[in-house]
Amino acid sequence: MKLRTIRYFFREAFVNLFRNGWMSLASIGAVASALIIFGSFLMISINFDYIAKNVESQVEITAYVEDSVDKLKINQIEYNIKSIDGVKEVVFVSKEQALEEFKKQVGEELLEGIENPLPNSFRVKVETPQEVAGVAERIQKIDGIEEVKYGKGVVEKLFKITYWMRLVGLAVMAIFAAISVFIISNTIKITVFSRRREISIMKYIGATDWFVRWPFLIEGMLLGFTGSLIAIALLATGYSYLYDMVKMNVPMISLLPIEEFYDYSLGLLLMGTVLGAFGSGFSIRKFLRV
Amino acid sequence: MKLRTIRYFFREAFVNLFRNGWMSLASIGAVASALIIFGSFLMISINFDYIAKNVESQVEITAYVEDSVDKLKINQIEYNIKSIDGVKEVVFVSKEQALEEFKKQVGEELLEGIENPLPNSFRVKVETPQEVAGVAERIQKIDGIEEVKYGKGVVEKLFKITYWMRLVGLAVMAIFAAISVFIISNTIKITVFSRRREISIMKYIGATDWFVRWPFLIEGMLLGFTGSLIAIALLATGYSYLYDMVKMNVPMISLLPIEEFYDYSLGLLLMGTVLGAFGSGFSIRKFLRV
Amino acid sequence: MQHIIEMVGVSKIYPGGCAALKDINVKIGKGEFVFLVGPTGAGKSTFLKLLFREELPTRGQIFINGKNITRLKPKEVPYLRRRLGVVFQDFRLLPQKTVYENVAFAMEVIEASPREIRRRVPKVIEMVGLSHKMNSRPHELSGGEQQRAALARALVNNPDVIIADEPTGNLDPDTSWEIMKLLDEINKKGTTLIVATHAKELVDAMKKRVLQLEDGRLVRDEERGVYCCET
Amino acid sequence: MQHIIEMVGVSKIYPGGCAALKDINVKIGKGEFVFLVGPTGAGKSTFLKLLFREELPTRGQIFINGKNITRLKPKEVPYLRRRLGVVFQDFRLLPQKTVYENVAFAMEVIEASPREIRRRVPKVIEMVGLSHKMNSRPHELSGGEQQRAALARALVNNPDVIIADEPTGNLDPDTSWEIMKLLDEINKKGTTLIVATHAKELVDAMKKRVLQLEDGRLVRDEERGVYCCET
Ligand SMILES: Nc1ncnc2c1ncn2[C@@H]1O[C@H](COP(=O)(O)OP(=O)(O)OP(=O)(O)O)[C@@H](O)[C@H]1O
Ligand SMILES: Nc1ncnc2c1ncn2[C@@H]1O[C@H](COP(=O)(O)OP(=O)(O)OP(=O)(O)O)[C@@H](O)[C@H]1O
Ligand SMILES: [Mg+2]
Ligand SMILES: [Mg+2]
Repeated sequence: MKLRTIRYFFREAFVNLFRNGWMSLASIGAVASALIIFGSFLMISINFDYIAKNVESQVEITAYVEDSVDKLKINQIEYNIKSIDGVKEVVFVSKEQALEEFKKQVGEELLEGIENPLPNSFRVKVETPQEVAGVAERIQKIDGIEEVKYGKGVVEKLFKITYWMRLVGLAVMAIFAAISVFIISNTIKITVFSRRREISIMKYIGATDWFVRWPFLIEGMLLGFTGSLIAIALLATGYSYLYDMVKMNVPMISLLPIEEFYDYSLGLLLMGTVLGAFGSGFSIRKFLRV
Repeated sequence: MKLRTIRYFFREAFVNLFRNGWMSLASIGAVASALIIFGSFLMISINFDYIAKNVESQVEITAYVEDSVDKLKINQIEYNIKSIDGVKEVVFVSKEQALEEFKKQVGEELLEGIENPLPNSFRVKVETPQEVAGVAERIQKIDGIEEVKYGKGVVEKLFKITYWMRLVGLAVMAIFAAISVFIISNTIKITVFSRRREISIMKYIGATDWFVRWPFLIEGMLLGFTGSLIAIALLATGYSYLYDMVKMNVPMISLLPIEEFYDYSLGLLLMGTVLGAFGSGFSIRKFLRV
Repeated sequence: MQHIIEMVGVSKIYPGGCAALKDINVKIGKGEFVFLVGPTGAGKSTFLKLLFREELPTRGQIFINGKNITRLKPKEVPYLRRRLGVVFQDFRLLPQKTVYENVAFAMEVIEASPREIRRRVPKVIEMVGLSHKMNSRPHELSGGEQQRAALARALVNNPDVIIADEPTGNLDPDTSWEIMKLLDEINKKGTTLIVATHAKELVDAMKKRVLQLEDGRLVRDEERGVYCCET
Repeated sequence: MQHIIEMVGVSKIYPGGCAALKDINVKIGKGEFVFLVGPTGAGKSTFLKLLFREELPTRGQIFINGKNITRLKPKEVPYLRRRLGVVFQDFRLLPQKTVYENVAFAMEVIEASPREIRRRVPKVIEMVGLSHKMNSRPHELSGGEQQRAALARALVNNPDVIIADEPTGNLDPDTSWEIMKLLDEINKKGTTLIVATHAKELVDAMKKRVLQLEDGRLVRDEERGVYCCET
């Protein structure tokens, strides 16, 4: 293929983009809408994951120390816990601290003058929340540990919920990815269809399949690219607006900061462009058979 | 208009539906996808609301009774609380019951042999969760009530969250309704565009605008109707699948049963049909000006 | 003689500047048979397009049956067109419909009864000699067959005026003659006919009124005229 | 004389059952000028469509330059078409492109250099007398102008064979004559010409080989023939 032919392809693609006026706009609109839909679900799904991680990371193990154990032994136990694989953080909570916290929880006056019944304890955070049961078991075996609690049952439930959140998020995202692909390729197919006569004429003049196809491919790419850019711009604006609103009004929920989406936008851009190009490239096929 | 003309319109609409083969399929597909998207958001938004209501309905007021108050007075207090506007349910919790529950929460052994420091109390549920502050205030004023607690601060936060859940749900739904409308009308516009020559020929033969438009309108209606039916079928299948899965695997989350969506499906069906009809009816306009 | 068509100082300048018609003044009586001749690009099709309001004149007035059609409201245009039967130079058959359906469509537009349609359509298709292609779609027809289908559609409603733009351009001389004879018969029954054509021999033989356009101007208007090679 | 086109036992039955060509055997030599005549629907366009592979024959073989084109792979078809210049009965101009761009497109297809395109295209458009409409789109042209634009596109690449399907159907006699003279000149330079036409006078005057089709059969093959009114 000659360089001038490539130049011709690009010129042709651009010229057609403008000559087809609102048809091009309609395609760009379709790409943009489809990607806004997919992008929204992507964002929701990623935020689901983020919130799930947040919740999971709050899971911790409480290891109660036997009353008989002295200061030195406690240091030793702390060291032992720390050296368990997967332990991220160990905090010692003395009898006194525990009472203070308990008083705050229950109400000071109720416990006034009662002898402190609470033991010393460690609060242990693990690296991967799913390992909590294993780590708890190993802590249990350490000499001087009376009892280990990690919300057995509740933690499993929590993991089940977060697991399902993630699974449903992914499944829904996959479905909507498919729908988006369908909407984009569908629209492009119809626009190519409405130019089938043109395509057949080109073939009758002696154009090869690829000579007809390339400008369409490039045109599709440009449509897809423009549509994706619009989608990304709208998504970014919408999300940062939502983010600020949520941050101001519902400070207890923390959404993923927008910066985390930069890589994903590149993915969306690529998706739109590739779909535009291939949508055109494939739809044209059956009209080339003349 | 004569009856036979109406018959002609319907015949013409059906014939065109089939003659345009995959173009019709493409339109149906677009309507279906758009409504699946909108329908999903509708379902999510309604479930948000449902879950929010669920959570809100768990808000309750605890009213602690002065230690000095006797059995008779307690009955009187209960009666007084019940007669407050907006109170839905009042449950008496005796000192002993309270201790039992507390023991369960904290761990039996820790509280062994301690004199019960907890007072008698009432648990009060309100009709409209948002009224909880007002009701609490009025309970406070009743003679013999020592203190009223309803998670002040936490409840407000909760309402803020549920308020935002609802608002975001609605906003997102509105946005996606708009996108769905755009996708449907966009696709139909393109298909009408690809038949612009036909439309102009009919006009040159002496057809009135409405004579040309009616078959398109009916065809659009049929397309929209079929597309909506497909969307509703897929949504129903998908949702009941999700519902069963969640019910089995994550029993603590309860989704709205599918029966609740019957009315909404009718809405979707109407939306698809009307959009199909009007999409065709409007898009045709500019091609009629010959 | 009553004038069914009257053009007064009509000019047509297309967007882009092409002056297709320049100050045309012409009267055509009821029941006349008029040939419109002239070299390619002279403005014949434009002349005809003005009559059925495909185009509006840039200047001047056009009267059909005494009514100024340049002032028609969009709503009134279909009713004008129904009184004219038009054979378009590019046929304009509906691509999705068969020959029968294309012709029937013109009757459906005027809300004719199904019985009337079933009776009349095959007769007209027979008249143009296309009975064997009744159920073919336009793209399955030869050029001449498409042209005759377009003619059948123009005839089917017995219009007051038939406007034909090169109705024999894709026909062999024999078939052209038959079509011309058919048009002549129709004309004899009282229909006004305006036929743009390049078929020199037919014009010469028919001895009808000839309007000659040249570069947008009406240069000749002759009763019982000929195609005329030199002007 | 070398045969550039040869048909052996060619029949074409369209889906639907219409037998458009029946057992055609014909040889056309390099540099010949052949008229294809016959009544409407006789199969002229079908004959031509077989040559540039718009249609495939139901039976029989077609050789162009000794190569059997019924056996071509889809990939080879464009290269066959590039050696033929075709004027289609329905013009087939690209609706979005101007006359200049339509003609230039045929050169872009064969990857001609931009300089060559800029040199050649205006010259060919001039040859068919359309210089003043170079920048008009097809829908802004009269029927005859579209036809000449289609002719210019067929000529522009100096093809071995020019196939023209009624190239004067929308032209007045004078312009038709000029176009025929132009084709004759091109033929004199060695290009083979196959022209389907209804223009009796032109055929009679040109005294070229005439192939007459009737109802799908080749009924006459005459050197220096005439259109012939009766068969
Ligand atoms: N839509 C248009 N826009 C611009 N110019 C036009 C348009 N239609 C026609 N013309 C120009 O107006 C002139 C007259 O065109 P018209 O179609 O009336 O010619 P004609 O006499 O019918 O020719 P032919 O015999 O070739 O059909 C031509 O030069 C043509 O290029
Ligand atoms: N695609 C098709 N499908 C079915 N039948 C067809 C098709 N194309 C042509 N025919 C039929 O084949 C016959 C020959 O058609 P063709 O176009 O070859 O005629 P022609 O000689 O070119 O006529 P004209 O002078 O009117 O152009 C006609 O009867 C036509 O109806
Ligand atoms: Mg014309
Ligand atoms: Mg033909």
